[in-house]
Amino acid sequence: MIRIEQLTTRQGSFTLGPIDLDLGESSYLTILGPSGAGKTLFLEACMGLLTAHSGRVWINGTDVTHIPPEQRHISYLPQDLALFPHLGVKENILFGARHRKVDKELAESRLGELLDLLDLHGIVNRHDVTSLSGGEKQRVALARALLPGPRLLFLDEPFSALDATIRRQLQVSLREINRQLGVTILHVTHDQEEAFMLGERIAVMIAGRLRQIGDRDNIYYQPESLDVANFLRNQNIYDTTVAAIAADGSLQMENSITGAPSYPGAQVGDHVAVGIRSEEIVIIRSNKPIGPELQQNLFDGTVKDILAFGGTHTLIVEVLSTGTCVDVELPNCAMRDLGYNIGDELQICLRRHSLWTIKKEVNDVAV
Amino acid sequence: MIRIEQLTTRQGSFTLGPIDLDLGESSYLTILGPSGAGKTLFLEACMGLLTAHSGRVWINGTDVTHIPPEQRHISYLPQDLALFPHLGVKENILFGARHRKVDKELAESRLGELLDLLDLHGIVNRHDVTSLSGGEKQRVALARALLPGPRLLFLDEPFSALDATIRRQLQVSLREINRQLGVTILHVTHDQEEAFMLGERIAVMIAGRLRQIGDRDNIYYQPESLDVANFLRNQNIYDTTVAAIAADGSLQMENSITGAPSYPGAQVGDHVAVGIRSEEIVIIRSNKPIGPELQQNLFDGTVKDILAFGGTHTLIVEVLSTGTCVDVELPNCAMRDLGYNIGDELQICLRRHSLWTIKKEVNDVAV
Amino acid sequence: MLRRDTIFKGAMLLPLVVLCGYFLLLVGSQSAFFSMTDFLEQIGQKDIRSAIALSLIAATASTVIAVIIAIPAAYALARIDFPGKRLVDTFIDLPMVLTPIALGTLILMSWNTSIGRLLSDIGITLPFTFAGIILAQFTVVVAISVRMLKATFEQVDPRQEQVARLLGCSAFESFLHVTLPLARRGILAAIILTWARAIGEFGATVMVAGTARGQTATLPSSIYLAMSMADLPRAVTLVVILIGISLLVLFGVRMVPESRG
Amino acid sequence: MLRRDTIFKGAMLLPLVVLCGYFLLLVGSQSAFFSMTDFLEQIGQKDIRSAIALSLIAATASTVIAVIIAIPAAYALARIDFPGKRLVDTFIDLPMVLTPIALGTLILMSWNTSIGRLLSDIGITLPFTFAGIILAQFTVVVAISVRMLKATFEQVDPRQEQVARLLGCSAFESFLHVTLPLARRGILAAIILTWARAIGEFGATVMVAGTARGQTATLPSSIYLAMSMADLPRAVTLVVILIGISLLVLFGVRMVPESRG
Repeated sequence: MIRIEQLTTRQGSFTLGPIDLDLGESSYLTILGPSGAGKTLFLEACMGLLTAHSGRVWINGTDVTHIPPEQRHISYLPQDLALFPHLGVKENILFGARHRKVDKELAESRLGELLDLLDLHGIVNRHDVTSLSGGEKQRVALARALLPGPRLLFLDEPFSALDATIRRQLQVSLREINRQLGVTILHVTHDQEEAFMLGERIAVMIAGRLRQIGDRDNIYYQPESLDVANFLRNQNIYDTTVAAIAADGSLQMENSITGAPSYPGAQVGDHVAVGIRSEEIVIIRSNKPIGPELQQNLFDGTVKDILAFGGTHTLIVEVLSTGTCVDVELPNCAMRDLGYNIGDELQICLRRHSLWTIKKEVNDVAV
Repeated sequence: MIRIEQLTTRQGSFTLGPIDLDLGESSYLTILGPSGAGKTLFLEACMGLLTAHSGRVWINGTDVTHIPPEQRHISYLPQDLALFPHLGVKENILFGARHRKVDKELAESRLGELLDLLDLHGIVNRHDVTSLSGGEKQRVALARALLPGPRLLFLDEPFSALDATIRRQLQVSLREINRQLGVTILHVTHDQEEAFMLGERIAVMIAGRLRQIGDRDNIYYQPESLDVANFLRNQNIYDTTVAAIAADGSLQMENSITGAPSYPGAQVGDHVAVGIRSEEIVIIRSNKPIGPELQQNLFDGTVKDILAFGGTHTLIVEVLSTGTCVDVELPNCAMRDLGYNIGDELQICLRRHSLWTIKKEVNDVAV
Repeated sequence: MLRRDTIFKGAMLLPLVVLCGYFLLLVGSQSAFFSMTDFLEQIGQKDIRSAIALSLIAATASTVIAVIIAIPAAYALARIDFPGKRLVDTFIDLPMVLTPIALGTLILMSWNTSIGRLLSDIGITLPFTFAGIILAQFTVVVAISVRMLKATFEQVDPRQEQVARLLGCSAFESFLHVTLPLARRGILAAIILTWARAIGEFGATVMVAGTARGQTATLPSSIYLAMSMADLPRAVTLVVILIGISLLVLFGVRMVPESRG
Repeated sequence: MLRRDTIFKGAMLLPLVVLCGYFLLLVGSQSAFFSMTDFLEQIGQKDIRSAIALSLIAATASTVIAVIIAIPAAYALARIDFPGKRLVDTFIDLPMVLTPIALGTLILMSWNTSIGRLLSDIGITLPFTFAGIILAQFTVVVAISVRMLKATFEQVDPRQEQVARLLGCSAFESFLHVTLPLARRGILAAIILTWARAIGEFGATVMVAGTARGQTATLPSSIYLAMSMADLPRAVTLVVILIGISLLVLFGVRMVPESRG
């Protein structure tokens, strides 16, 4: 559908890329990154609103690198929506049909479909788009983008200004649009929940580069670089050194973690970071039998602090042998059952299949 | 420490209040609300930056309603920090000491303490505050606010621009400042995680009013109005009618939910909303014995859709008897064990001690 | 309790009050010399009426020409990147800081170059003609027009134009169907203020076109003539007319209908 | 492939190019009449040198007075709410849309009211004096100064002032230690542009103070005198000086050091 090859561009002192990306028919990719990572710039470069310094963009096999934006047939929903304030709701939605010279009857029938799909019948005759609510504006802008029947839809943080309930409704609509209309979607966001829920694949962009592309589990559980791990709120990251390589290929670390996954070219003595999600850590309850997978990486510790969130608690556990702190996340129901207090002693297990390993480059610094 | 009584103010067409609030010595209150709820306006009215239309503000027993801001001895960290760009780091931090005529030696010793506490030694001699990183600016602004030794600190979305790792560090610092220095903190945020983690008590502000004040569990599990429930992402909210009042005082609903908590003046025939957190719903596994608390509110359903997030999945379960949809949240580890697919049949339990009930006013509309 | 704040506010407001008082004094001072009978008699005179007509026509013509050139020029400065843009952007302000007297002198001098002689040969003469008035006014006001319109175009969100492009508009269509409608309030304000500046123009006009009664004497020139001949009733009449126009302009600009955007 | 875009850009850039060309032609046209020997000879003459000195001193004096009044007035308009603010804000622009000729006339007329007579009695006379020049220039430029400074103060984040208040500053201390330092770049630019407007002022000055050679003839008045006597070498010299000042001002304003904020 769309293929991007070694695309670079610049704005002021910020450099984007080089970026390579390949999106298939009807796929849904979210690009997740902190603000200032260059996400919007990347979309602009793909759409031809910004001149690419180098690299190429193909759409449906055609090289569009030097084609003006209006001939690329990409629909775009910018973060601020950019509804036309001088036009009414219906005129806004039909703007694309008018300028793309879509057949009038076809435009009307598509309009009908979109009014159904996005539940716009109640407001389609409103003249003043500035008086619409946030969710209504969003739906109008989405209808405007979809009316020309695009095969490629670019979304830039489309839901950041909406409250949770309306956001969920629109997210579900987007999934349907992707599946039913077969529209390929490239969706940029800084919201992890949104990126994970909507993207079939997720690309993490940091400082103008795509640092990792993969499915949910890959991005969430197997970060490939420290900045991705940090951005995705991995709280447990430990610097250590490879002490030995086991027969099954897994790594044994100086800090006594064993069974960590290996990486290409792993050698004893490599400086690495080992990490684990705080909700993947198991607290061993002495009165229960433990399975074979919980026989490894057992550490005794004391509860140093307890952070309470809405639906979860995080125990900060200090490991007795090394003095390092481990974040252990518990759902409230587990916390209610176990009832830990600061100072309590417990045993935790860093399950080997939940560990990740990243080889540290010389200039990597753990935050 | 600070007491607010029937405070109201206005800006343009927006009306704030009336608001009542009472904060004790060394307490930590977070005010949680969507953007545009009037959170900043409320802080401004308390600080005297905005004239109160009516109501009074007491600090330490003194009525300060008509006292200018500089004499209220409140320290303030605004969202954009507002560091003074024409002054260096040290001059910024010492600005308050200079204008509050703090004794020079005392100021120097406090400066030393704050440099330690906030890890600012590396940048204290920088001249250009605009070149600092986001986290550094934040720490400098915090040091500037703390240097005059305030007993009351107002924070306005202090961490919204920071990435997760630095945010966590600063959140932990804030807890320490609150506990060690005994500073009373009033912290405004739209971030639920932050509000729950930091606030001893949490006040929910929506549309210029404090809609609920309580501790974590109260706010999270027992919303007192539908707009609070919606804002706090309660996905399962059902409109129904009270069918009967049980002997133990709990309510039985028309939609066959039983054991819901009562409310003052509950009567058969009242229109109510009943809700439950999606992670509080239990999936009954037929091969396991179920305790007495899981004998009530059992519903058979089919999995209509599965939403995958980073660390959790949400099953959308359609209840067979009524056709309503229930969101059921599962941590990934449970999802891995159970392995549900769309179309699967299962039995869910809405545990009675996790339910909440809100009596619907005539003009309440469920979203 | 709020005394220090009140004193500060008062101290800041005082100069504003003094200034307004001074302006009110100025505007009111003509009333000592104003009489309705004189005013009506003056208004009835042919050369005053021709000065009014001349001023209105010339200011309107020079404004139209200035805005037609300024709209694309301002858009280019606001949106298009080109080498030397900073230099051009600075240089285009020249007529705003150079005294109109010098501008008028330069217009006259340029008429003595080969280009001017060429135009004279084909019958277009500037000095002491209606065309001269228009060129003088145009030269003085076009830069102001560009400056105001540039600010207006900068306030139009480029996202709107970009979305229009992606919905099928060419750059020109997007300018026509999105930028201009969104900028219409600012354009209207710019037209009014440009016109006000043109009708009040004196220095360049007097240098290029002179002050021939009934021929090239605009309203400001006529005041100058009246005062130099100590014809107070006429001067008062003209001043009152110009004050009226100015107040209309000032309050008219504020009342340009808010665009929906 | 990008041809339509290129044509559009070209079409929007063309008027800008034409305009720049026209201004360059104007500035260059004096070169046909310019000779270095004439210039140096003219510069050596006493009445030209006194016109230069008079212009510099008067423009500086009127700018200083205007800015001293405009800073608090502009701050009040930017920050303080008071009843009738919209009206005051509109009315204060009057000298910007009323022709200086009319303003000069109004100053003269106001001098004939009881206030003026009172001042005359204690020895302060305006018409045809140095004080008259300053008052005329002040009247024309003070509104521009207020307008520019208001925009400057509006760009200072009120949060900065508020934080200063909460750190112990009174309203005045916060203005002094925070607002003024943060606004210094805009204030400097406003001073320069106000001064440029004052030194080029002709209409009001000529009405109030006349054009007495060596006494009240400023640079613009001297050009007018020179042209009316067809003294081209003198006119060219004066125009070149004013062009030089204008270019210095234009590029000077752009080079005001960026404040750190």
